[in-house]
Amino acid sequence: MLLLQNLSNALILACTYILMAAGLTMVYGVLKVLHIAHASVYTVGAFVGVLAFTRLGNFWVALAIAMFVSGIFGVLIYRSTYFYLLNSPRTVPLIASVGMFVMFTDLLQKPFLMGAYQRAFPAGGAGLPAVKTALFSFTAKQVLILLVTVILLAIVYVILTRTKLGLSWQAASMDRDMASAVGVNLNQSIAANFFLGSALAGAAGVLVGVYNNSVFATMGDLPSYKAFIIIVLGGMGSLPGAILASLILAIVENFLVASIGYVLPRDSIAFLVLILMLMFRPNGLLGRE
Amino acid sequence: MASGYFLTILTFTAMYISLALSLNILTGYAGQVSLGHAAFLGIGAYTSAVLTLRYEVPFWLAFLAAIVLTGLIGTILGLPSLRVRHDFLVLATMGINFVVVSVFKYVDFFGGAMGLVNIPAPSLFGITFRGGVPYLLLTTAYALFTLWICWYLSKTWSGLAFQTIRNDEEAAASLGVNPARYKIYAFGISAALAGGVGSLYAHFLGSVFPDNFVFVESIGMLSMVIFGGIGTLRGPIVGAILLRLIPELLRFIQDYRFTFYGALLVLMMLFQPMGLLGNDSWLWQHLTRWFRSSARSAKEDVR
Amino acid sequence: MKIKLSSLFVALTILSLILAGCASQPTPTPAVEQPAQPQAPEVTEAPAMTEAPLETEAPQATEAPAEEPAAPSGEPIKIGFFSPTTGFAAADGTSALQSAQLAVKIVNERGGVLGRPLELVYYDDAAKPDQASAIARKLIEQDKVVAAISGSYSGATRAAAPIFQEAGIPMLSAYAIHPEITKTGNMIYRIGTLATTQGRVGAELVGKVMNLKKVAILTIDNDFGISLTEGFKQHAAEIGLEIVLEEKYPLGETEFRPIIGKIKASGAEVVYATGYYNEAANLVSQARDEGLEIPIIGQEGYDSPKFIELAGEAAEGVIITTDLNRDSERPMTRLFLEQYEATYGEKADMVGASAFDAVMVLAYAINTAGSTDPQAIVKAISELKNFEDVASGPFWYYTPEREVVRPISSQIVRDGAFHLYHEFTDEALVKP
Amino acid sequence: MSQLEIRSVSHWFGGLQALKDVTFDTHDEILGLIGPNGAGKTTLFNVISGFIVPTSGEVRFNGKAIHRLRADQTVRLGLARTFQIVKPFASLTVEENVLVGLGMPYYPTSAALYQRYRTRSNLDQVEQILAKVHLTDYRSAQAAKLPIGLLRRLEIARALATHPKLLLLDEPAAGLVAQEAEELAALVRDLYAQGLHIILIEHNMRFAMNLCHRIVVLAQGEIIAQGNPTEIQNNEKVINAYLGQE
Amino acid sequence: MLTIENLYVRYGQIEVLHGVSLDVGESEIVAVLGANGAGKSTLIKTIIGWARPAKGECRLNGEVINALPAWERVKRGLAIVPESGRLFRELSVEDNLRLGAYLREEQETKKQMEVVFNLFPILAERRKQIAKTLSGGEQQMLAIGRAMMSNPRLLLIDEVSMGLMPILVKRVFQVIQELPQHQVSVLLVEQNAFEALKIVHRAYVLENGHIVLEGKAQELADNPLVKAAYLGG
Repeated sequence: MLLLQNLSNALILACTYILMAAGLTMVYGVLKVLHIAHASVYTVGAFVGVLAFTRLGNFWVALAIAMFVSGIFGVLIYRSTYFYLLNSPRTVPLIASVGMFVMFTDLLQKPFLMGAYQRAFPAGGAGLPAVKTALFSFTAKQVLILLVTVILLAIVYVILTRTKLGLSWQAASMDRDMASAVGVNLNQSIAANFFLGSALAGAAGVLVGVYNNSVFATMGDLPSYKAFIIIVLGGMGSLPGAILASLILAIVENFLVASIGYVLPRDSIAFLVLILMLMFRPNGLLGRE
Repeated sequence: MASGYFLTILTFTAMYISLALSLNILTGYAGQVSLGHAAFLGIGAYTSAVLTLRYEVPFWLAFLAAIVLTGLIGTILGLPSLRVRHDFLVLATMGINFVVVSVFKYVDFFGGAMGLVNIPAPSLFGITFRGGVPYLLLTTAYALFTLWICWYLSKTWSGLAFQTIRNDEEAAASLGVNPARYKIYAFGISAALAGGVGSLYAHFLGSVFPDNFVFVESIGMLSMVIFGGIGTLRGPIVGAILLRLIPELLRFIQDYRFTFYGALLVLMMLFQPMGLLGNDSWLWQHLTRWFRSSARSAKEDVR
Repeated sequence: MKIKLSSLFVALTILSLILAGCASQPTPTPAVEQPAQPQAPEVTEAPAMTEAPLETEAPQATEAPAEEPAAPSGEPIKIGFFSPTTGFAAADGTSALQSAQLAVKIVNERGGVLGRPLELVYYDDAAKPDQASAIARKLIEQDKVVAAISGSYSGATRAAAPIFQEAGIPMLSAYAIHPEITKTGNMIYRIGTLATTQGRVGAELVGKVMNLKKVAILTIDNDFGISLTEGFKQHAAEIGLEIVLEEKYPLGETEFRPIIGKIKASGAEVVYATGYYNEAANLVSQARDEGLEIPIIGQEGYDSPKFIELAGEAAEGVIITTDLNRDSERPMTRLFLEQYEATYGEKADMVGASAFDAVMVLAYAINTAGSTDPQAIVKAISELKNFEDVASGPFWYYTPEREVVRPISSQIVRDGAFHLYHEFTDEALVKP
Repeated sequence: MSQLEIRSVSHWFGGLQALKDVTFDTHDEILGLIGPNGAGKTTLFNVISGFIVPTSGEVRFNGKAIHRLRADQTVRLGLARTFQIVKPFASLTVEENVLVGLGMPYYPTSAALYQRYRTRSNLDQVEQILAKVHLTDYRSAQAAKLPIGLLRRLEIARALATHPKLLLLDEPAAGLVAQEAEELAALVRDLYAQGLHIILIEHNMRFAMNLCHRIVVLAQGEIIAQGNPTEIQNNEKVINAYLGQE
Repeated sequence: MLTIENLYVRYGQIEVLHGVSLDVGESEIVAVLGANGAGKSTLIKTIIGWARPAKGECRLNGEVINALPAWERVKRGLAIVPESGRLFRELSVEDNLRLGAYLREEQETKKQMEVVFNLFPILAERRKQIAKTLSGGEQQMLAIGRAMMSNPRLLLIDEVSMGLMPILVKRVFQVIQELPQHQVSVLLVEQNAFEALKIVHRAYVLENGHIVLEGKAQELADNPLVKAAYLGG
């Protein structure tokens, strides 16, 4: 029973990883840039979400606004920097990304934006019911997270596989030149990719904000590298891989803590797993050749 | 003018010059981009702190031990670089940083989260090097030593081998360079030099905590190398000086200094991706042109 | 290449020589000779100093002062302050800074110190030791502060302390609790209660006040948490508590569910959980979500309105030990809590109260000493008795180890606010 | 005795067989290795020079099995190669590029950490090698700034510096104008005259046919013909492989 | 239809094409022949827009397209079957085809897919299969099919016969031969000269970045210079 409860908690934890990593892996797939500033998008999403929620009182509207704004924010990041750095050595966009992350985190902390303090995000379960069975239970918040994650993943899945736009991203992630030679307008396609990936990060920010009932300027510190561990574990650019890696990581983390406690901080555990895997399977769990 | 404050800033700048130069061996010369250099700083700091505190080893011995031990650990931690490249190496080194820091944090021998405190100040001929001019001289001497090592290294076969690996590993191998061996050398030397800084760092502050060596510090070091001009000797020095001083100079807008710092990095990458004084940078080309033309006119004057 | 390099060598060497030359002139060593350790205050001695502040500062702050104090004039007296207002610790750093600024404002409204205005010179240290050590020297040498306050974490405070000690400038650590800080020397005092002491009080609370026996301990893995747990366990052994589970967790943890499962299985009757309000808020909400209904005992790390805001209903019934009694009718406590909210639109927290008190203690000490002489200031602090002009007071006295002795209160969250639960006044218990 | 013996070498990339049971020897000669795109020529070079361990088969050099050695080890035995797409060390000067080949095979020890490379005798040797390939005027030029023709010669110079007994040239004439190609051919003949054995992959048939003593033709991973240039030019199989069925 | 005038292309330091001029008319099949490394692929890459000319002009129906990105050229009726196919290897046959018709309406896509399936019935059988699991010949057919999906006016084909079994080469060339009936012009780059000369109308022979020979297919088939271009001598 405890086992099942741990498992269901791990599932929710995994959901909060999945959305973040899904957005990042999409972006990485097409651009092959270590987009650390993705974590800034996540924070901006959470911040916009909490603002919208306190003004409007409706979680779903707040979520939509947050996703939209973070999507636009992501596109701006792309068009203002990465767009010009696509053919540079890889350290160049990486350092630019670090620069943006430092800049945005610092800016967000200023009183006219988020301020230094944590803000509550008291959306609760957004009116959803808690689920309680004999074996496991989900709180309303957990139901909300599960539901939103599943819905968003379903939408992403449909976009990726059923629309031309999604097809164009997949094509561009495999062979950017060839994609353009079947008529894909790379500028638009990549921008749209950034929009969706960033919107997912925004949604992740909102959900984590609600789950922990707190939103703060440095909340992106952890996801900035956690998401990378996940997408590497999953094989850079692979969405199913990212989902699988999120699940595995969340379960490993939860069960290690539940069984032997914190042998190491969970991030170090994740990194150890990552280093070991890189040594033996350099292309990730579901990576392409 | 030479206040203790200014001396402190300069002391740290000297330390960071050494750090940037040592990272430059790995990233600039050998082309192995690392986001985990703070780990080596930490290993050096902890080695020296543990030896002087727990075993009452004299500072100078501990300092040497820090260099040697960090170098050895660096060679071991460099092993992933043999399997892993590019973005994956960046992430692996980032991971090494995390794991090293959590070892400091979770192993009681290293003082855990309480850190190690009351680290004695070094002394020589009865002079105690606690801060001030003596310590600045010490760190400056070490920076010069690092510079000399980097310079000398660039004249040796290893230095040449590092550059070939960065340029083209296959071509290097085809000419007899064993890339694995030289990557490990690069990791070892780079780590050893950073370990020495770690020792100086620990004895300057008098205390070390795991949080002093987190991943963000590594970002700072890599930024210095790239900002100044990767793969050159002047670049990391200038990068370390500027990026150490800029936040300090921006104290008047202290709450915004990291906004500027971040923006500066972005702009730099957009407009001068080879760094301020990299070989292809605008500034460097103008400087060398100016030097050359003034040298020429000087010659003509002589005539 | 060779030429360029050697010129660099030369330039660097010359630079360091110049600096060496300059610095060898006036090194800022204190003019006063190092005194012997301050004498332990003898309680029997007539506390003359309790009168001193009453003369210069209006004690009934909330009421209109009978007599307007003369506006301070002349050269301001500078005290240094550093705290992390950027980076991950910005929330605490900002709170500390704002509270210190509030205290300075209050002191100046009441006539300042020695008839001169008090000025706070502050820098952001981003909670980094290297920055703090530079700032310490800047404060001492450029800003020429007469005393300083650390509103920062242990690492940074610890790095700054020896510098102030060496320069002979008093430094007060507001809320950094690393035990080693005050051991640096006779110039370094602490405002917050030593964590081990607070841990001891926590054990007393559990065993003697609540009469519970089986405890699960959760330790946040930093100096704060470890010291607290150490104190708790020591006293727990003395009074016969049974520790059924002990776990550590890292700073910033948000996922406590696996641990909560273990606590439930352990048969604990109460949880003693160290940590800060953000971890605590997650801990208690998740505990209640997971159906763990036993009491949760926290300490001053929880002592922030943010805790109640973030934890919401789950915060109800949580009991903490803290120096700040929010139900206290003491004028300075009321003044601080009310003015802070009025000025900054946020409710004050414990970190802020500590920084506030640090300024108040310094102002008092300077006034009592009648000069800005560092030795006189620390002497005044060391001799302070039953000092009332602090928010988290009264400060009974300082031990020779420069740790404060005062009553410690325990607060319970009821109806979305902290209220007094029990006050510990047993000197043996609350003395570090 | 044949210098290089290639015995039943096969190699698979995933499901694709790049080399099928390739067997041939080299003697005192300039040997041409030709074949259409994707025939497996470069794969074979990679096998010989130690970049690829073949799936099966054996390569011997002067009697010593080398197919399990790494590239940097085969160099030491006297095997040097160039690349189809030139791989200069762009940030180094021409001189330094050659110095790499001169010294690196002989520094598998930690002496590399303290011994300087720029010694009088080393520079003299470089001077000689550069003279051989007519690059003396460019010794201090950065490799990144050289045109392709010079880069080809630089690659050969680097390879020569390793004191090879056998030189593998991967499309040395690609991208060269006629004049340059002729100069290159002269150089290769010259090297042969000085006692070097040479294998070259070439697409420029005029170049290969004029230069090589013997030619081995690969198609789809298999040897389809070998013989002297005239034989090859008139070989049915070769014509088919190149021009298609008539 | 397509006119190329005095085209110079360089890759970094290497100039690959030195002043190439050629043209392709309406419903015409033109081959560019030549040995490896002659610059054929570079020519194709420049026409589709993956490489930029240093000098010279590319005109499509009179419009200069030198600076257009590839997708703009596709809009104007170009399509490419690149060397070794460059399929979207992780995607299904159907998705590859759908991408080929990226700029077409859904309705047209369906119709065109039927056309392609008619040409290559095997692709219809494998429609759900992932591209990388196809055999070499099937992959080539899919590459051609994908290019056909955009209903191009001019098809660029780079080394389609490479690595194919002779029987498949015949089949593929047969398909190409029929294209002009659908008002599609073809520019074919081919190493397999004799096979190519059987189906094209005109051909150019490229050697070391220069056009050394041009003419009608039959004329060239008998010209010994063609053989020389490949085998030297």
